[in-house]
Amino acid sequence: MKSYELVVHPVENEADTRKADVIGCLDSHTVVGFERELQSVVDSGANVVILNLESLSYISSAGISALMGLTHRLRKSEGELYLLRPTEKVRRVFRTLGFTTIFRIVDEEAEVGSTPRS
Amino acid sequence: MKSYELVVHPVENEADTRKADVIGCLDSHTVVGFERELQSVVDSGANVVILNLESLSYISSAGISALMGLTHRLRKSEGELYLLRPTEKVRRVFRTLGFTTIFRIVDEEAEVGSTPRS
Amino acid sequence: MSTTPPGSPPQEFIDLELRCPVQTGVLNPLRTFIATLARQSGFSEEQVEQIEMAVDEACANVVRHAYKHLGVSCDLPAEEQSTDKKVRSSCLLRLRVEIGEGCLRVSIIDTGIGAHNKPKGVESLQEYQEREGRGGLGIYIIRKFMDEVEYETTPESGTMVTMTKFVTPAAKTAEK
Amino acid sequence: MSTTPPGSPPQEFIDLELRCPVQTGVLNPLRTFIATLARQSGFSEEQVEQIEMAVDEACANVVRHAYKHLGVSCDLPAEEQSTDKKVRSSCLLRLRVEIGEGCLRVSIIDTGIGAHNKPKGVESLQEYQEREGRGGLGIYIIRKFMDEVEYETTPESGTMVTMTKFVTPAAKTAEK
Ligand SMILES: Nc1ncnc2c1ncn2[C@@H]1O[C@H](COP(=O)(O)OP(=O)(O)O)[C@@H](O)[C@H]1O
Ligand SMILES: Nc1ncnc2c1ncn2[C@@H]1O[C@H](COP(=O)(O)OP(=O)(O)O)[C@@H](O)[C@H]1O
Repeated sequence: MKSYELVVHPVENEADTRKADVIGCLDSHTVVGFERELQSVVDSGANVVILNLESLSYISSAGISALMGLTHRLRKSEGELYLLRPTEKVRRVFRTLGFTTIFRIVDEEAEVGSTPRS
Repeated sequence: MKSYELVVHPVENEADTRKADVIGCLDSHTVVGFERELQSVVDSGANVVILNLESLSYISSAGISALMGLTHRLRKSEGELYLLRPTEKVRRVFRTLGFTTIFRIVDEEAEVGSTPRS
Repeated sequence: MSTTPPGSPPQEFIDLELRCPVQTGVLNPLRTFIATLARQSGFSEEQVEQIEMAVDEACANVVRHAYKHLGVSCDLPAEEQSTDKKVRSSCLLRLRVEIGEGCLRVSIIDTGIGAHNKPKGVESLQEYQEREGRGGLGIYIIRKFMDEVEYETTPESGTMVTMTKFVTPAAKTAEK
Repeated sequence: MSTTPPGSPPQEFIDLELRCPVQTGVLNPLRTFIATLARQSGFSEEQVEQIEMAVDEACANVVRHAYKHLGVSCDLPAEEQSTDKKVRSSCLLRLRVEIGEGCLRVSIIDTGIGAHNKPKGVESLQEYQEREGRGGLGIYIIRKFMDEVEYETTPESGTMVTMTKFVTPAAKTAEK
C-alpha cells in the first residue's frame, strides 16, 4: 500500500479543467512527488484544478503550502483551485488554522465556478 | 476513544444464550478486563455465548487464549462459544494458526446451534 | 487516565524515548505512534489530531533544517547531499514522550545547527500569506495546537522543542 | 523499496531504536508504529499483520515475564507489584528496527531474567491445546509469522529476540 497517490482523471468536456483524487497522506515525505505531479497537470493546460480530498487522510504544513502555491499560480491567470469534499479531519485543520477563508472548498462538483470565497 | 469495549446485549428469549460485541483490540493490555467481563456473562447463567467480532480490530495470543479458555469451560457443560463474523484480518490469523478447526466461527446468528465444527 | 480499559492495571506514568535517522520515511510511523498513545491517554479525537500534527511539524523540521549545513536534509538536491555514512548516521532525531495524569509532553531533540538558525514561525496567517511560500507555517501550527511550547537552542547541541498538551484545557481552548 | 512514493528521496537504510517502560499500555502504540513502517517498506497487508502480531507477542512477553522476579509484570496481583520507583524505571523494553532493501529486522531486548527462564513456545497447536492454558502460543506465533527468529539469553543481561521478515519470501511461505 502506498502512503500517497495522485490519480489524475482523463480530460472530458472543459479543456482547461483537470480533476484528480489525492489519496493517502500529504506530508514532507510525499509532498515532493505531489508538487511534481501537480505541476505536470498545470503544464497540460489546466486553469481550473479540482482536487478530490475525500481520501486524503492527513495533511501537514508541507501539503498546505503546496496547495497554497497552486492556488496562487492558478489565480494569477484567473484560474482557481477547488478542494472537493475534504474529510472532517482535514476540514478541521483548515478551519482551525483559518484556511477555509483562503481555499475554495466545495461539496459538489456542480459548485465549481459558482462558489463565492466563503 | 477506548481501545477496547465489551457490549453485552440484553437477554431475550433463550435464557441460556448471551450475546456481546467485542470492540477494539484484544491484547495483553485489554485482556484482563475482557476475561473478567466474560466471566460475569457466564456467571449470569450462560451456556451458549455469541461474540460478535465484526468490530474486533486486533487479537493477540492473549485474546486467543481467553477465547480458548471460554470455549473449554462452555463445552464442559455441553455449551458452546460462537464467534460471529470476524474481520478478514482476525479470520486470517485464526486460519493461519489453525484455530478455524477449533473455534466455531459463524457468519449468521441463525447458524448458531446448527454448525458442525468446520 | 479516564479511558484506561476497565480491568487492566492502572496506567502508570509513561516515559519513553525514540531515536530515528533523519529521513522523511519515519514521519508517518511516528505520527501513528504518537496518535495511538494520545488516544489511549484520554485525549479527544480532535486533540489527538492536533498532537499528531504538531509532532509531525517539529520532526519534519529536524529532517529538513537541523542538519542541512552538513548536507543531510530532504530539501537538498541529490548532488548537495552528503554521502558520508558516518555523518549521516550521526544525524539523529530524538523523541521523548512523557505521559502523566491528563497531560502529554513531547520533546523533539536534534544535535544540529541549533542557535545558529533559531526556529522562527509566523505570528499570523496573514504574515504567512505575505511571505509567499517562504515557510513559517509549521511553528505557527505547533503553537496553535499545543498548550505550552518551548524552544531551546544552543550552538553546540542543537535544538530541543518541548510541547505539552492537557486533556481538558477548557480555558486554553476558549482563550484561543 | 518498491513503494517509495514517486518523487520523494530514495528510502535509505533505516535503523531506529525505541525505549519504553514495561507497561501493557505501550503495546498498541508500538503495533501501529511497526505496522506503518512495514507497510511503507513494501510488505503486503498480510505480511504487515504478521509483523505487527509477532512484535506484539515479543513485547508482551517482556512486559509479562522478563521482570516478574523483580515484581514488575502485568501478570502479578497488585500486592506483589514492586512499588520501588527505581526498580520500575530500570525495567526497560528496547526495540531496535532495521529496514534494508526488502527486509525488516526487529530486535526486542530486555535486561530481565534472561537465561534463568529460557523462552520456550509450543511446537504445534496440538501441544498448545494439551497444555490447557499454560501458554506457549506467543513464541509459536512469532516463529510462524517471521522468516527468521533467534533468541539470545544470558543470565546477566536478559533476553534478546531478533526476528526478520523478507518482502517476498515466496519459497518460505510455500514451505510452511
Ligand atoms: N530543528 C530545527 N533546526 C534548525 N532550524 C529549525 C528547526 N526547526 C525550525 N527551524 C527553522 O525555523 C524556520 C520555520 O520553521 P517552520 O515554521 O516549521 O516553517 P518551514 O519549515 O516551512 O520553514 C525554518 O525555516 C527553519 O529555518
Ligand atoms: N523476554 C522474556 N523474558 C523471560 N521469559 C520469557 C521471555 N519471553 C518468553 N519467556 C518465557 O517463554 C514462555 C513462553 O512464551 P509465549 O510462547 O509467549 O507464551 P506465554 O507468554 O503465553 O507463556 C513464557 O511463559 C516465559 O516463561
